Amino acid sequence: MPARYGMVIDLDRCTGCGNCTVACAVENNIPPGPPGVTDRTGITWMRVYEADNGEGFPETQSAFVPVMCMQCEEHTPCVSVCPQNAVEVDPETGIVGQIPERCLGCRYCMAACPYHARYFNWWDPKWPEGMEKTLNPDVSPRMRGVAEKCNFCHGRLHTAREKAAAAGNAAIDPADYVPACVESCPTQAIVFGDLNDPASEVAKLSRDERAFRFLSRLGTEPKVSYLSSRAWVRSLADRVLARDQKEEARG
Amino acid sequence: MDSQWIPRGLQRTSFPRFLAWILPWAGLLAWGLFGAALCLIEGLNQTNMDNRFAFGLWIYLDLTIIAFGAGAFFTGFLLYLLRREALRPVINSAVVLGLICYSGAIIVLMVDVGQPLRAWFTFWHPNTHSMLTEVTFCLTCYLTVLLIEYVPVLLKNRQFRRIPKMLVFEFELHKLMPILAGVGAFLSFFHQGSLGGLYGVMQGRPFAFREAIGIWPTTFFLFILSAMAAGPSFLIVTTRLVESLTKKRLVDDRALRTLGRISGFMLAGYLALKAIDTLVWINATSPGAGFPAYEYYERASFGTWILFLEIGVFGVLPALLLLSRHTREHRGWLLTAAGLVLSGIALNRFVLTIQTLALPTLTFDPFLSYVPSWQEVATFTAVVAYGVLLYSLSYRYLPLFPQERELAQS
Amino acid sequence: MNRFRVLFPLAGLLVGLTAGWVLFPALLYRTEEQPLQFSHAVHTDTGGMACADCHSFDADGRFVGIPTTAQCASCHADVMGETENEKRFVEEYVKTNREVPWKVYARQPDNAYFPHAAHVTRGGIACERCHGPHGTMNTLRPYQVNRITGYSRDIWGSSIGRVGMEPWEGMKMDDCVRCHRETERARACLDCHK
Amino acid sequence: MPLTRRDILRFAGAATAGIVFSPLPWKMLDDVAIWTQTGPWIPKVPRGPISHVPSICSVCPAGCPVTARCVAGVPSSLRAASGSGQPLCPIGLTGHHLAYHPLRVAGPCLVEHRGEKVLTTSLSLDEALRRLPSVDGDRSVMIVDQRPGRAISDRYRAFVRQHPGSFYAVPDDDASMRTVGYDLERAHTILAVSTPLLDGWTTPARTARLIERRSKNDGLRILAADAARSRTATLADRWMPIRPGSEAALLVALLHLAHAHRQPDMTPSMRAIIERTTPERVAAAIGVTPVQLRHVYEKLTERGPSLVVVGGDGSNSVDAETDRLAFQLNRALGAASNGAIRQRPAIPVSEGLRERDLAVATPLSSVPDASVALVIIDGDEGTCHLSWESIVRTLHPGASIVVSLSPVLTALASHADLIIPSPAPFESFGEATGDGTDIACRYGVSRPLHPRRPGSVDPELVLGHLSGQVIEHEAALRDKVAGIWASRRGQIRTPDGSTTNLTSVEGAGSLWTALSEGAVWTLEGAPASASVRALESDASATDRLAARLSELAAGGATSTIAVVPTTWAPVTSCSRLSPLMTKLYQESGLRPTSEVAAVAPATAHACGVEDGAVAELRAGEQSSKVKVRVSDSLAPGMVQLSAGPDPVGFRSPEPPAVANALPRGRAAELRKS
Repeated sequence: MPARYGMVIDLDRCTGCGNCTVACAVENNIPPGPPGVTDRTGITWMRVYEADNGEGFPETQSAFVPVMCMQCEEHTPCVSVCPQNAVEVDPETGIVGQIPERCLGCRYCMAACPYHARYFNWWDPKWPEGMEKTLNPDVSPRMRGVAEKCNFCHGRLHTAREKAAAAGNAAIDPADYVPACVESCPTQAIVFGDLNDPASEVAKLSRDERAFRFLSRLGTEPKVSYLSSRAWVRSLADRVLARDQKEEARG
Repeated sequence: MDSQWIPRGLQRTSFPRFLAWILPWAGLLAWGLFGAALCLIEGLNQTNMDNRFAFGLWIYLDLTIIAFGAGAFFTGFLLYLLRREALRPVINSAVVLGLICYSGAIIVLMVDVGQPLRAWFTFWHPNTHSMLTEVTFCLTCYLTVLLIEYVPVLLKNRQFRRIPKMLVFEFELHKLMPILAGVGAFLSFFHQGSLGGLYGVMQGRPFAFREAIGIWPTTFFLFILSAMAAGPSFLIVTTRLVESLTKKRLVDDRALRTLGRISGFMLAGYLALKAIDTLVWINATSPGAGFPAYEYYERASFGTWILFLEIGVFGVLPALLLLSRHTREHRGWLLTAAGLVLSGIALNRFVLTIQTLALPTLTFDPFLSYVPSWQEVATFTAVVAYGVLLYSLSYRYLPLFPQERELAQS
Repeated sequence: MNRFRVLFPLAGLLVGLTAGWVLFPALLYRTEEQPLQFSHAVHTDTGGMACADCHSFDADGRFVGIPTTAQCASCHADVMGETENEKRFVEEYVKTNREVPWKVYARQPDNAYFPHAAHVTRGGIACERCHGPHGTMNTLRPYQVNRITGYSRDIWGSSIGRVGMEPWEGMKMDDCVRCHRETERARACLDCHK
Repeated sequence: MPLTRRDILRFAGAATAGIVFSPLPWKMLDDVAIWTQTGPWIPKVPRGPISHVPSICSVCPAGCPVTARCVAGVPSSLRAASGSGQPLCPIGLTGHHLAYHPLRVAGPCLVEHRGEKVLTTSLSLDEALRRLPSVDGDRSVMIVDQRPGRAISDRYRAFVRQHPGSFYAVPDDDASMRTVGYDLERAHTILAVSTPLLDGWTTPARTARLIERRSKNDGLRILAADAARSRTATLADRWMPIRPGSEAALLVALLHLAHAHRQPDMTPSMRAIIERTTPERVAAAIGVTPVQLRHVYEKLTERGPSLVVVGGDGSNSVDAETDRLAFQLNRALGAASNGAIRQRPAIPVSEGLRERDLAVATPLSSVPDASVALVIIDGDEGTCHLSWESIVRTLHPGASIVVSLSPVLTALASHADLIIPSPAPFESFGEATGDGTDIACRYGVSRPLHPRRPGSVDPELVLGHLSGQVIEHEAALRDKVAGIWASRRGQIRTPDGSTTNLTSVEGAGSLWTALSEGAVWTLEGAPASASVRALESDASATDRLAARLSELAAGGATSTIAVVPTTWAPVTSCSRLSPLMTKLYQESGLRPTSEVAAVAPATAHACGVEDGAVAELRAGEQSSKVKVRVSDSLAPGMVQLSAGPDPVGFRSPEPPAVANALPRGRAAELRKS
């Protein structure tokens, strides 16, 4: 049976430290931002947002929400719009792959993504002199003028597959394939694995009563779920829910 | 000085005056090309677009001028296929305007994409499900059709008419016109629709997403209709503009009134469908996707007034003006109505591009604003200047308005 | 007279075709010599070695590619044979502990991912399938590099029109895809791209 | 036959047709597209054999175990050593980038200030060393060691001891606060007073364990008393907003509730202060109600062991008095006897040296004014909270020279006269001496991963030039390890998490081998005794405290706004950051840069500033340009000033200058600029 890789992120454990963002950038050869870069022009495949309950001081409550490509399973918004097949869902893994070498930079996929999880290379990639020696050989740097996004550290899946193939195995050892954000999270807030394997922790957690997915009513079946025991955090899932929650609170 | 190039029997201004008219535009074109070159050489960081405002001024401009350029295909369709002979006086002008709008749009697109040298991948590895593929194919093909349609207009120049073979060629081309008009109409129907579909298919943007009819979202059909309303109105406005600039009568009122009536009909049909579409969207599509529709209009700059302006002032009002014989036959009202139609279509394209992207989808994400950089404005200006120049040259050296001579004599 | 006029278009056609088929390929590629000459034949025939003896896999199954100087030095710590090239190798590289800047005929760009383990170890494909009779050759042929892309000519294949190519020639994506289609393997872009 | 235009046209047309029917246009199209994919402006990834090297991170003193994934011998990523259970922080994850810092100094150089610009003139090592004045009777030296406890620290101390009138200076909080460690594991209730407890104050491992315990619901309760809704306040179970600068008052009020004035070993003046500081008297000045104060005290005593942590946030540490009060409060809460606070032992000195032959560390603020001719600043990673003023005041007005050993032109290095750069992290053997809040002292060695950049000089060589006894860097570290081995105390923890007592390590050589392969030596401290010399209040300190309390009570309702500095603690412990940190600072809203001032909507309205506007923040003589961020999470009347790195590419010499200029709780004005 093909795999369906997915994630569950526990928002009650996330401290917003930023390890995932940085580890992701190191792993995936994402260049440092050039001078003048902003949170709207930078590239952070994995970005931690701060969400609050909308109340003023001192009733404000916040939560940190890591957001990356949700690897939508159905009607994947970025796949159908790409004019030249630079994006696709891998039927073997469920991972939404983006091929920067095929991309012409029309940014239609970025407009189409409800999670704003796609990033454009507004600048040429530049590392300080000598630092290109520290790049990860398993991921190719992108050029200016193309879109890119999280692919669950696909380079690591390659490594795991290669190891399996060298041993003559068809299947990889799940322990060999852990994305950088999962590996670097100090509080182990992120769990990764095969959603098709009912015994996997990720499959169990995604069915937890604390679990929810953002914008699930769009019908894109994202493969990244979130956990929280706080009702207001769960109500962030979509606007109708948030409105209902607010009305309920007002009575 | 250039008198041997000017069509026989037509009055044109002196060459120095013409030069004085085109030089400022050429200057603007040069400035715009500089801005565009910066974007191509330095990269799109020269623009104020960003990951959230992935589309900006340029896409808005493209959508708008292509809708305006619809006059070319629609007039050709009415004239050559439906035999509305009343439109013959404006057909040449319509072809030139169409050519300007479409080639302008493609020039801007080439600056807008991050990797123009790879743009041909769309033809080599097309994703047939993408509306943008449909747009690209149709735009390219239709631009070719427009270029062919432009050739007979070009061959009407005095110098070309001196070569006998050219005359034969032009005659042969004329026989082709109905076929070209047919092909052009078919292609145009599709890409006008696909441009609407571009936004309507975006599942992840409930503000723009619409239910599908067949394989196309409703915006597909709304765009076709609205473009058919805009095209004739654009012809009215440009013709009147040229007339006032040259202080000459170029087209008899009958042709323009016919255009106005067609525009009015199309607009009325469009408005009826849009009203239904909007109601379905507010009550079913958007809330079904988790977005209460009224929330879209809670932002200060994008209140419901925009919706009322688009449907009321820029929709129902001009439709009534154009459908009533009384106002239609009044030159001032006709022009006003045509102007309102164009404003309405431009506003509709603005709402679909800019407002769609400004509205956040994630609940904890802020509302964003976007102001184009000077490089974007310059590139935009370059296209406008290019259009003015091409039209000015065409007007001066080609007999764009077949009625010009008789109207001048009368 | 008229017959003579026909020659102009014919000459034009000839010039165009020559430019495209002969002149262009000659200009497009730059030829570079390898830093040292190396005889695979000596190692495989006389030495009786197999490809994998030098081009091996590491503990994680990653293909190591061209052996490092240290690996070569396990035999060639000192000059063993008589050739000038070996002497130079020992003097200039082994003794100074430098790596030989070999030019790799089969080098794919950074964005391509080719797992040797999956093809050779698991798939049982022989090295010759893609690398041809490289291992039995006595010399290293000149290395040709595309002036525009920087790719080795082996990726496109020696024939500019890609006609009459040997089965092992050509390492373009199309060539990979053809085989993958035939064997119905690997469907996603990211299977072979990184 | 004349050549006609038509002939040329036919020739050209046919030639074009010929080209179209050749590979030329099509291959060109293809090759140009490939050129856009692999052109020379796109960096190529390194190729080569991959190895995994165990080590520790020596970017900060905490020394977390790492595994470096190296390609052709150069690290491409650092990961927490699996099995160690000790995750890294973002700075550690990018520690291997520091060798390529854009502000890296290429070799010894003179530093010159031309207005805003800092110019460097390189010179040879010999020349640089010649510029150091010889140290003798009337020319004294001050060595500022910002990372005490290293092998070179021992050598510095020995040198200073041999040169009377010289100083071995350490930052003040190294001298006082860091003498006790907090056993967060043991505590069930923790009150973090203006301390980013859950945001980088300790090592990521300790923070993670707190979060883990909380998610398992083991009864851990974290209370935060913070002027702003900091991250710790966000993540804490309960947050008590206090007025900025009222930490001391809060602690005294809690001491009052703890009846600490009945303690026998307390000075009478201190007893008097505590006795009269009732919650009712100071609650308003703290910005809370007396009931809330009593409630917090109840929580602290409800389920012990309880801890009160007052570490400041690095950029703007609380002062020594507040520190002492925290110690006394912890003692009153029983933390000294139940081991929740412990006195951290010192790392044994290098072999061949004796503790009594080494100089005692002097807090930098205790070095007299205008007393030294040569200043050597070492360990320049931690300079964010060490102001240039604190150093320049010690300089002898005559010929004096300041030498920085920083490899990067940041912070103090840009003020120095001369830079003799030491190697960057992971370029030579580095050391980790332990997190200053931990109950254990530790020692770890990180091994070189990068090829060393020419031009960098080991600090041993500089000291050797002064003392006449040159020792190799690695040899100095081996001596230190031998000294540790000789103590026969503590244990070593290998990267896979297993521990061995030092007594079962066979010799100094085996210990060195273990440490250079990623093991860390640790020695836990004993419960802090009732009195810790560095934390005892003297009479003058008590007077200052009394004055401050009455000042606070008087200025309770001020019309101006008060400054709340916040920062992310790891940033202040290392001023050089990987260029990739733009991801956290500029490319996401996750960490504010140093120029962001957050205010409540009401305050913004009152000051006439808008969200995103540039405004001027003025306190007394100091003023700064700030970018306003309107936030619901702040109390009205406060401005939360972030002390992050400079927003434009980490190029500024002094990242948190704004925060240094405007201390905690200071009244300030915010104006549209």
